[in-house]
Amino acid sequence: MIKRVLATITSSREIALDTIEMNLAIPEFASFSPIAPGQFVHIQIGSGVAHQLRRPISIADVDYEKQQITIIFKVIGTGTEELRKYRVQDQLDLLVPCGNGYPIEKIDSKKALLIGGGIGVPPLYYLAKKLVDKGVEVTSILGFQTKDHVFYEQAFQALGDCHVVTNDGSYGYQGFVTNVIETVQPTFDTFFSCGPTSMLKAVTNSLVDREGYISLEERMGCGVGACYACVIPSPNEKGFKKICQDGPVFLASEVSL
Amino acid sequence: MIKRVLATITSSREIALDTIEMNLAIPEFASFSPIAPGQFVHIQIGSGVAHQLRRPISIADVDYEKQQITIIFKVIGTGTEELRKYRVQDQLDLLVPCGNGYPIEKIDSKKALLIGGGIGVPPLYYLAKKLVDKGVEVTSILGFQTKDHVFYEQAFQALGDCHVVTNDGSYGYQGFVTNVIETVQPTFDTFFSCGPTSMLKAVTNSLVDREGYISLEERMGCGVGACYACVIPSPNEKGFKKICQDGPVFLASEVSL
Amino acid sequence: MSQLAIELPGLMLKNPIMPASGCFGFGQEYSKFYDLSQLGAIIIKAATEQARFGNPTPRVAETTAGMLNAIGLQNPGVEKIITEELPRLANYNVPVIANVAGSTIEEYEAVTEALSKSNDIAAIELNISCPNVKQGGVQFGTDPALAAEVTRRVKAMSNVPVYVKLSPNVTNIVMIAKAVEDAGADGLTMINTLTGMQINLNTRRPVLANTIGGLSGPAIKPLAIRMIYQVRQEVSIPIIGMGGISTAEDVLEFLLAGASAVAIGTANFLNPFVCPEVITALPHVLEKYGFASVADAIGKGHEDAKLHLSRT
Amino acid sequence: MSQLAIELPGLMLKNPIMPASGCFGFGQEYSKFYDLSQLGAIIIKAATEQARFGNPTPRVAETTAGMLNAIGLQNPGVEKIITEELPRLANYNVPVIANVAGSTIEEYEAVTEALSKSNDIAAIELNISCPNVKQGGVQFGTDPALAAEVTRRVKAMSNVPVYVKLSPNVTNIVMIAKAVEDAGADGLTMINTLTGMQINLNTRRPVLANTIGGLSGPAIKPLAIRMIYQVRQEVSIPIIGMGGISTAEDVLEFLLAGASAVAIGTANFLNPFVCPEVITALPHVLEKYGFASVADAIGKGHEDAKLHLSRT
Ligand SMILES: Cc1cc2nc3c(=O)[nH]c(=O)nc-3n(C[C@H](O)[C@H](O)[C@H](O)COP(=O)(O)OP(=O)(O)OC[C@H]3O[C@@H](n4cnc5c(N)ncnc54)[C@H](O)[C@@H]3O)c2cc1C
Ligand SMILES: Cc1cc2nc3c(=O)[nH]c(=O)nc-3n(C[C@H](O)[C@H](O)[C@H](O)COP(=O)(O)OP(=O)(O)OC[C@H]3O[C@@H](n4cnc5c(N)ncnc54)[C@H](O)[C@@H]3O)c2cc1C
Ligand SMILES: Cc1cc2nc3c(=O)[nH]c(=O)nc-3n(C[C@H](O)[C@H](O)[C@H](O)COP(=O)(O)O)c2cc1C
Ligand SMILES: Cc1cc2nc3c(=O)[nH]c(=O)nc-3n(C[C@H](O)[C@H](O)[C@H](O)COP(=O)(O)O)c2cc1C
Ligand code: FES
Ligand code: FES
Repeated sequence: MIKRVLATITSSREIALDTIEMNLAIPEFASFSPIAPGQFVHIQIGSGVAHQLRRPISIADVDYEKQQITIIFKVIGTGTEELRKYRVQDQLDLLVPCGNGYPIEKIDSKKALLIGGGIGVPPLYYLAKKLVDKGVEVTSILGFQTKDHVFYEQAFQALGDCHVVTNDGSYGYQGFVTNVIETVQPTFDTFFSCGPTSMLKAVTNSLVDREGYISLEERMGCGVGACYACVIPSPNEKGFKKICQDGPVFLASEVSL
Repeated sequence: MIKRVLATITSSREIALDTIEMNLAIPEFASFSPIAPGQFVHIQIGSGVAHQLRRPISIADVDYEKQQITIIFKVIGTGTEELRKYRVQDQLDLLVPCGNGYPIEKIDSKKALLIGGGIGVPPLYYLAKKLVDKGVEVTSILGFQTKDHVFYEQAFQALGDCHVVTNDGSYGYQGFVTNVIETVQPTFDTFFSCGPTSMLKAVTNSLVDREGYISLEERMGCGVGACYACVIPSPNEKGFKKICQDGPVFLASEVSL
Repeated sequence: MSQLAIELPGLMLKNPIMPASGCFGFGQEYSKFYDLSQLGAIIIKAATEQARFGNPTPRVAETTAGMLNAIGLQNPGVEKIITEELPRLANYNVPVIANVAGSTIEEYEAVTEALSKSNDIAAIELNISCPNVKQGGVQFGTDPALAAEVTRRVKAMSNVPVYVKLSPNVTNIVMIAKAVEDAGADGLTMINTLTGMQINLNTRRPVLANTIGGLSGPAIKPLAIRMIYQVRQEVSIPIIGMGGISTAEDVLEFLLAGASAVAIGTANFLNPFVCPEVITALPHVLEKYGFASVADAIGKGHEDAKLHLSRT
Repeated sequence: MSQLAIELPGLMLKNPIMPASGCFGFGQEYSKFYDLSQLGAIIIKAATEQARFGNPTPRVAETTAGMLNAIGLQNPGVEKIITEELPRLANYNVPVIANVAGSTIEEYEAVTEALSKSNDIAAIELNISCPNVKQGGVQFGTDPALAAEVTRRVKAMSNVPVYVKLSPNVTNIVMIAKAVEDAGADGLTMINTLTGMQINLNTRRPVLANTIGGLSGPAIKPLAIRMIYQVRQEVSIPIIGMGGISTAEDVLEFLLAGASAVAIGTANFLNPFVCPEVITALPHVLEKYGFASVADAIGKGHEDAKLHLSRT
């Protein structure tokens, strides 16, 4: 069940260019567990006057002992710019946890391929940890704009094979994540992907016959399914899905990108 | 000349109910001196997005050594509520110094009567200090809503006779400042008054034949004379005065309340 | 309780607070946050004759102290609303107001007729901010004659009171208000969103896939207050006010302007608890400003006031 | 320099930034903050035939991300403006645009005639958001025929180009824009303020002594962008855009929507340096988003776009 909480920022640091990692202590933590990888928090910016809409940010990690979650966000506009200014001990008004994550309990997979692009990388980290916990072998392909944008490479490396690609080739492979899939030809039975829609299109096109889950992004209003801002056409009976409520994670075959 | 500066808050404390005293360190202080009593600062609230208008607050004291000014404000609405939340070391964007103060250099007075009401009291404190410096004898009559709203009584007492009156009689005299004038019958050659318009009307009516200066309040836009928000009819050639630019201090005979 | 209660045509409201159409779906999502029976009423998402998918995404954008939306009447169609959504809402002790939309007068009639067979709605909110496809897309709500015509025809079909929802995108909203009052409207709801737009500097294209969208949120509150105040002086049917409300103080301002109840839209997205929180705060705010009840405050901003037209 | 320069009828602008009418007086106050010669142009406060005191105070109120004003055309009268204010502005290397107001067409004509004798103005901004006393107070700017008539008559009197300032308080701004274009307007300025209101909960009265006032500031920016975008598609005379601008990014958004230059109003009150700061920032913003010059960006938000009418 989604709750509204005031989380306390316990750490905030820039881990790559314009990319901030924050740890947030969540009150009444027990009532949220377990949090599924792929779920997100919907964050109020400031007093909520100038910024009328919350910002959806994926849960990048969960520390059940410390009762805190990790988020990683890139500063791309006025809201994330404000968010970057928050300091340790400041409070953030969150709706948590939102959406449906990757259904790892239901998935019978031995080898997983994780494909992340830019700010789509964060949720895959918590997913990778959960998969490894389950005994799944994990290979990750992470795409970033440039060397300066790369983050969490070692963290993913610690959980399995990790290939980094940058658009300009300034670090790791050069090109797009799909180029790396072709080059590396990883073996896997299920893929999990998160990133910009253009990347997800390329990924699902190149892996069209494979079982896979993708996590989608769309501009959101409510974040809870009430406003119909975040719909995506779907071959289901209703003709559409709501990304915030039915997703953000979908079976690749479930939605029409 | 009015400048825009980022002042640093060096102290902030509640000196009476919903009444905050703040000290502000002013950069390039020398370029502003001397500041006349009755001048004000025009303060930006927050990032200036939700609050599009600055708030005018009188300069209540000036410390030339520490290069700082004192302001005292009452929390009455959203802007002053925001202002109260500022902490020591935070910065405030000010236009300073605005308006024309009490022309104490020009005034040939031996005994001054200061009459302040509520948030009209602060500028009179700096005025009292300046007058006493000049060798003028000062009597003050300060009106407040209730006992809980009283502030700076001792500070005024240290500079001369000081009579406090509260509307509900919970402290000092009961009633209005004009009642106290009648009761105390102070001797003075010039009066100086600041407070709500209704009080200024009562004061100028009861002292109609005496030389006096009053400081006016009006909702302001620019604070510098450009927007014509803060005009008051005047028997001068233009037919009006601008409170922010020609005032806020006027000869009582100069303006039509 | 009676301090907050207010009675309007077809609506016995335990308090004057209701979520605005399109900002609360059909209530199911927010029922997970709190008991919907706390609400004065619920205005559900627009219903059309057939199911509609609405506009392409992006459908929302943020503006300073406001938001733009171009959802585009997405809804499962009136029949599904009656069979699937209304029964779920009937579990709560709260009157439901159905928002009726259409592209032709005939569609408005058909939707109203279908809803009239349901026992689960207390009133209709007639959404006239829709383009009339038969008249080259001119909005029903911007032409007094057209607004009156659709009001009359829907009123004839309906067995519950009809509140007409006014569009603010007009030169003279009083004229439209009078036209629909004369045509038989039982009440007014106002205001709908103002037509706005935002351009993305990176893509050099409008942010909304639909190019234009409706502006809502605190940014539009002064426009809503002005329109309600002006309409209150010229019509006598009750007004349900909306536009940028997020606090109990805002509610009181709408009551003073002349609204008898209010709806809260955009603010639900920021704070899913905004409606019950405002309901809880309202008695204190009424008291603070010296009002015995909601009824006592309605229209109290008008006394001694007269409307000047000159400005700037 | 040529990156920012733009030429409009009667106006050789070194950059597209100018203060908006009524927000900058006659320039003297802001000349103490910076050298006015930095500005692209200056639009001075409205001129009427005789001196006017304007409305009673309070004349301004703050709203969320906006402000209301009801100054009420206070000015010393056109003759004093010509003899006292314009000569002072002539000391700066900056074109002056005179804002012309009136209560009758004859007053507009008289003000224009007087200004036409001065050599100190480069253009006229015709403020048609004034009530026409001869027609029961209906605003010139809300009726296409009246707007066209006053444009034609002023244009006939003027020896400088005439920019007509459009009121946003209309159902169809494109219709008004076309009417004044047909009537001979050399350009448009848009938008003026939206009519709004605020009620003080303590006094239970409208905050503004005038009851209603004009809403300006960031709150109205999406409405300004929408109107400029729509007008740009239907008229060919240049547009000077305004409404909530406070950053160079805002300026670019107005250029993309179709404005050829912009005016900044309310933001001057918050930051007296806003105009020169925006001028300094503009080259970087143009560059960041891939534009070689101001001219290069004008109207670039339109390509491939088409205007849909359906929404909500
Ligand atoms: C389910 C989900 C999970 C996400 N997880 C992350 C994450 O872990 N880390 C991260 O950096 N970003 C994430 N994003 C993207 C993030 O929400 C946007 O980058 C952010 O909202 C931009 O806000 P802004 O104010 O800085 O940008 P602005 O452009 O100023 O925002 C204006 C409006 O557009 C919306 N918006 C702008 N870009 C996007 C976008 N790409 N997706 C959705 N809304 C957008 C904003 O929410 C806001 O309403 C996620 C998005 C979704 C939908
Ligand atoms: C020259 C001058 C000097 C002042 N000095 C002081 C001082 O030393 N201490 C102090 O506490 N107050 C002083 N005031 C009053 C102070 O400006 C207001 O109390 C304050 O602006 C209220 O802001 P708010 O946001 O809390 O109120 P809100 O009511 O939320 O403000 C809304 C708008 O109304 C304006 N406003 C509201 N009340 C007043 C008022 N009484 N006078 C002017 N504008 C008002 C605000 O500036 C703002 O634009 C002074 C006013 C003037 C004109
Ligand atoms: C996302 C969204 C969807 C809306 N959908 C509808 C709708 O279907 N029918 C309708 O009459 N109004 C609709 N509205 C308008 C609201 O009901 C309300 O009139 C408007 O938003 C002003 O109130 P607010 O500022 O509190 O949001 C919608 C508004 C928003 C923000
Ligand atoms: C205090 C004030 C006074 C104004 N006076 C005038 C005026 O005299 N003539 C006019 O055409 N517009 C006047 N305007 C409107 C502005 O020129 C401008 O069109 C409007 O404020 C929108 O721009 P902004 O949001 O940048 O302020 C005034 C606006 C304000 C805020
Ligand atoms: S954001 Fe409101 S339905 Fe998804
Ligand atoms: S506040 Fe603008 S002229 Fe005084």
